[in-house]
Amino acid sequence: MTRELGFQDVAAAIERALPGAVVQSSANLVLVDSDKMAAVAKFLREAPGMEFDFLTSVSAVDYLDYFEVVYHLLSIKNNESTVIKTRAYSRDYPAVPSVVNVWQGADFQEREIFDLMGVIFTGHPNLKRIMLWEGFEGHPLRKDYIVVTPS
Amino acid sequence: MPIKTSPIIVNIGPHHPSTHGVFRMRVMFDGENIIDLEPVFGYLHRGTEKLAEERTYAQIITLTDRLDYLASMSNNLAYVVSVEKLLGVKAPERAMYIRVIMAELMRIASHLIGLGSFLNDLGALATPWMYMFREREKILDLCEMVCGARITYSYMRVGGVSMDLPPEFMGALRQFCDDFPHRIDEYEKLLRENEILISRTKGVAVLSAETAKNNSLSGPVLRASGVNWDLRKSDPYEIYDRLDFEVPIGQTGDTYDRFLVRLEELRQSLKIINQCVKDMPIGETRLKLPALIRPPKGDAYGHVEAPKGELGFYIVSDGTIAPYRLKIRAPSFINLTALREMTVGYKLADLIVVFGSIDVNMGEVDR
Amino acid sequence: MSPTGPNPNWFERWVLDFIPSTANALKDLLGHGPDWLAYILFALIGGFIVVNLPALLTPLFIWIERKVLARVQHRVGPNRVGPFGLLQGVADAVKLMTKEDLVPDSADKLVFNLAPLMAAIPVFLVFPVIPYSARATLADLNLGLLYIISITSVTEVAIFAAGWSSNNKYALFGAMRAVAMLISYEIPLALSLMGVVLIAGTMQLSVIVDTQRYMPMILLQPIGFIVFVTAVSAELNRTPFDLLEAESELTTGYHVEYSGMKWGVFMLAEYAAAFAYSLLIATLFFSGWKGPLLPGFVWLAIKVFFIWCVFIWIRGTFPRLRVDQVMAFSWKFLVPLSLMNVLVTAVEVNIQANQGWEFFPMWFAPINLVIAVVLIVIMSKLFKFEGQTRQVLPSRMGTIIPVTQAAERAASKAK
Amino acid sequence: MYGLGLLKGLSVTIRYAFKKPFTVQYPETKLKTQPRYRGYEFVWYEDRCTGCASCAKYCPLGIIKIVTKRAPEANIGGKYALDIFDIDTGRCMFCALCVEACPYDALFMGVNYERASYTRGGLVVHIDELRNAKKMPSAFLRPNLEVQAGKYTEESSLNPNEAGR
Amino acid sequence: MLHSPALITSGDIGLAVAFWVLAGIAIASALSVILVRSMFRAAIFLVLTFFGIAGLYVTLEADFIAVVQVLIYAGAISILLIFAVLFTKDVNRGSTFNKTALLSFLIASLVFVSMVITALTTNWTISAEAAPATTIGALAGALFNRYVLPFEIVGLLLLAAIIGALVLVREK
Amino acid sequence: MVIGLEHYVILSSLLFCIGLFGALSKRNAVMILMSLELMFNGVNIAMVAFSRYITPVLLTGHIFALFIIVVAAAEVALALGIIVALYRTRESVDVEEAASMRG
Repeated sequence: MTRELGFQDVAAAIERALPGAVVQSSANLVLVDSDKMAAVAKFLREAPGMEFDFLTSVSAVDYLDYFEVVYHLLSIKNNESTVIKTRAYSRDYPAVPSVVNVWQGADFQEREIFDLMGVIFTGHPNLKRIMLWEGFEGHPLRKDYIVVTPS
Repeated sequence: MPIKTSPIIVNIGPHHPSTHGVFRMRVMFDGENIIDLEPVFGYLHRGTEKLAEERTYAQIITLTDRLDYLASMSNNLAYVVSVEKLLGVKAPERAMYIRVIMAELMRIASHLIGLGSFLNDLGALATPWMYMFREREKILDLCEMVCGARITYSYMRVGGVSMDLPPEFMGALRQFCDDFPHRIDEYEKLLRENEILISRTKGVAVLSAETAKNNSLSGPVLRASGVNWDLRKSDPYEIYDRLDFEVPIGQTGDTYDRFLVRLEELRQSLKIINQCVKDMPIGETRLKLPALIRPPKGDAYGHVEAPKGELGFYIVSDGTIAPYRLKIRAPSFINLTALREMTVGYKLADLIVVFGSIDVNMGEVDR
Repeated sequence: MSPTGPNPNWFERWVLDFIPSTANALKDLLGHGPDWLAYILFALIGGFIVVNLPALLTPLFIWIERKVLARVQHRVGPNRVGPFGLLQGVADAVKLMTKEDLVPDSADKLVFNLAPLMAAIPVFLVFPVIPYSARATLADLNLGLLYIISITSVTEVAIFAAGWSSNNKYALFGAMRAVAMLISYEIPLALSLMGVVLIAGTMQLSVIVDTQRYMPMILLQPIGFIVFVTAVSAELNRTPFDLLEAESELTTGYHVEYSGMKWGVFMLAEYAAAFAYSLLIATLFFSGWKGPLLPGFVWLAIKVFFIWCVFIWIRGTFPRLRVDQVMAFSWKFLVPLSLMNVLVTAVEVNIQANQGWEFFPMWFAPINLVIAVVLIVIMSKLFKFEGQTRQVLPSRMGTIIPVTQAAERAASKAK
Repeated sequence: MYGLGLLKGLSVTIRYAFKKPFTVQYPETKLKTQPRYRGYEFVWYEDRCTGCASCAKYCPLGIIKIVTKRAPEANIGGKYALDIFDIDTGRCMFCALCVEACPYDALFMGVNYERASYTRGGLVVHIDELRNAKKMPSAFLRPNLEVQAGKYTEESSLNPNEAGR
Repeated sequence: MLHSPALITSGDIGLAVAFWVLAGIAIASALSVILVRSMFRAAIFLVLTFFGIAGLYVTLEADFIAVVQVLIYAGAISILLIFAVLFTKDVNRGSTFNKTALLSFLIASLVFVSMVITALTTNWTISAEAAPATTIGALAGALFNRYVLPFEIVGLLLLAAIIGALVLVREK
Repeated sequence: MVIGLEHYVILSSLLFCIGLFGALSKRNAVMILMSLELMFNGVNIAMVAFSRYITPVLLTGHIFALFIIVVAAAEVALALGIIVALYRTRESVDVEEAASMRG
């Protein structure tokens, strides 16, 4: 059974290594400062006791006030998992550092989020639309996107 | 001094016999050698995640059918497992057995198509493909018996399955389980030692365990690279912790290993089905839940080992009848991350074969 | 003149009479017209027969292929048009003729239109030299075998012309593979027949058939047979060597831009070539039209049918090789093997000549079989399909098109 | 030695060449559908329907169109009379959620599958067609029909009393 | 090639027809090779020229040479040439003349005129002997007895050429 | 009309001169190669024609033609190698550009 690491433990470990990185932590949330996300990712991948070598999934949720990017992480070696969240508060330029250099698997997922949600992953080597075509206006998965149905 | 040849860019797809749907690869060739490759997605994009935000939890089941349409039951399973995790309920025992049987049947059906198309890409002119579709047809018959549909099942429900198995199902399933091992033997005899197949696949597109993990690959592609990671073993859901089966692991991570891993998974799935048939309890198959489910506020990530890899649903609920956000972690989509790294430097013919060996489904890639 | 059988049957007599009687009838018909007119008319009639008989039999050949392939794949095959679907080929031909004939705008139109003809003509030129029965050969050339090898080698030019003139990248890939592969397989194709020619002492096909009176050549030339069949399946673009068409890779390779009857002519040429090569294999290795009781052409038809079935069977079973493996297989496996075969056969022919035996002795057959097995085993030990190694090291990131600075663009938009 | 693996493969394929093909020629022979088959024609019992429109609400695509009016001889259950009950099967995906939603067992999936049409309009099942159609309901989500549903013939149909639970 | 002896008694006329037709094909396509702008078409016309010349060999009762012409020229050399054509940047308009075109035309015409004059004025000693029915045996006899040394030398030359070509093309 | 030796000789000289013209006046190395092949073929026709009309039994001309064909094959192989080498160094097969040895 995959053991879900206690969120508070993870938060404490991150805080120990990178002070000021964790914005908020509770029993079911580890919220990381979006500016420090790349460093946190590197730490989570390499630090002993963590070794999250597998990025299961990157998701983004639009809460209208902010965008939340959710990283589901997995350590195949220790069979442990955890969830890290980070937030981008701007609606025009919601930027979160890319983790492609840490986990290559984020490549297409981040592109998809950029395409559909409009979150910009700074440092992504090839951030462009993936599902929709170049020149598409807007980001459909945002809650304020107005769907124009063809009549 | 090599001859300076101007590279050619070829668009393979979206209409190409070997892209398994509408996939496109912009490939830069130097002669027959691939210099660069860029996958292009979106030809089948239907906006499932957006659609799900406007549907009730029960209605979304019909959307999940259309992800990996070759293994709809697995998608159903992944979705209902996630919603159950969000709700904090568990399906009745018998329902879990039924779900496992259906999911494993789906794994067999999906692998049959994956292998058949892979061999078709190798140029085996539809013969193994035809043999494998013949067996898949029997699985579809079984599914029709259970839920009346052959491709888009919409069979599972949050908190169980929509209906108990019909009485004649067990007999038919047993008959299939008795017959299918001979068919697997036949596939092995037809292909496993075939010198052409071996020379085409052995040592081609070797994917190291490190690369595979780094690229977030999952499913048979990951296991063929030698990573012992199968959610049925490492994070057992439903009743997999009670079942005795093995996870086939590849040694080198080349195309031949991916082929062999799938072939062996057929046998293991059959083994699981046989155990489920033996141990199947009698009882309820569906929890009494309200017709319109309103999960509590919060989020949950549920995942299962679908035939193509880890299929996960990340659901954010705001307490209403529809999810606030539903994110699908589609294995086919993420498995394609490594396509470029696997194929650059090989030849055109290898590209087709490697793409076939990843075994993606466009319904799931584009969602 | 071809060798005479004991008693010509009705068919043979008819064929024997046909040529002079037609010629004389034409002469009478034209009365006092010039002789060369009769000559040209006669040539036209002969040409008409030579082109149309195979062209009419080709749909039947395609039907056999589809039907047998279907049975190998555990399905039924064509069965809607005509009895047992026999008229499927006719229906397909009608369909192809009524289809729109598309020529790509950027194609080299002259070459594009010429290529199907260039592919078809050499194939039909093979049929006159094959002995269909005793004396039933339209042109019994003394160089028959060399003539067939030389005339079929022209198809490569046609295939290359088709692929190049289409101005399509897939077609060009197919054409490039054609040049590489077909030329490589010409050599084992010709070399494997050297043994047959040595034993028969001639390249005249009717005499080669005659030397197989007591024993089909396959028993004396097992290596030659294997190499020849392999090379022929490469020349015919059939799996495992169907690189030029390679549906799953190149869609259909060199004729990807062809449609309608031009495509049909390519198919006609391909299956007519299959027919011609099946006839050739029957003639060279299975004692041609010779056989007890039944008339010669019936025996030939039976043999051709079985040879064709084997081709279909192989096509229905094997995957395709990669282009470099195909080339390596020809140069490193088939060519040395056929060279050794020539050596062995030359020694045996020398023994026969020294001993003054009239015929090749039967006991060479088991010896040759053993030699064949030993040689193939040795060659398989020596020749290994190398695992493909990468040519280029992949760079970690970066794509074909310059990286879209989407983020920056979005940022500038926001400001 | 090369060729042994190839010969093995050949031995498999040749065996099939002499076996009976497994394919079925469709218009001549038809495969028997299962009792639970979710087929094309919906089966609707007007007598049992109250016009509650649960089916329309539960349909993920919203293809069921219901217009009701108060029945003249309004019975105690608050039953409505239906003016329009159209199902646009051209967009239907046969998920059977409408059947699941029906509280009175009035709507069933059908077991037929031959309803091709040249127009999209021809795919819309109208109320009259539903009224007059042969009642051959599928057993999906209606386990009580499990036995009958396998045995329909062209003529037989099921009256509403038999169909309900 | 059709063996109908009754008809070929009037061989001279048949031969004449064949000669003029084949000569026409050969000359016309040879001219096209030079004049056509597209190099690919030039190569295709070259194949046609080779075929015409093969036909001319048949009229000269040189059957073996005719077959070898088709095999070597039309089958092999033309493919090599077509392959070489693809090295040109603009294949469709690649066949251009250089500055000396006019001069070379004059030279070629002069050579042609002198050759024609020579051919017409020379008193050829035509042999009345009939050609052998099949040349292949006689050729083999001649090649392997009288001309065995040149034959071996030519073999060596071919080998040297192959090795030389390989060395030239090899990637260092 | 009787076809004599002169016909063949004139035909062969015509082909030879067409080839000569091409070889002298073409810019592209491959075209020069093709023209050379035309010249070879012209000579071959003459050889075989002489053989047919002057020494029909000895077949000397045939053997000459055979040797020419072999030499032509060797020449094409080598010329192709040279063209490839030329292409590598100059990225062009224009012979005028290749005349850089002049200075």
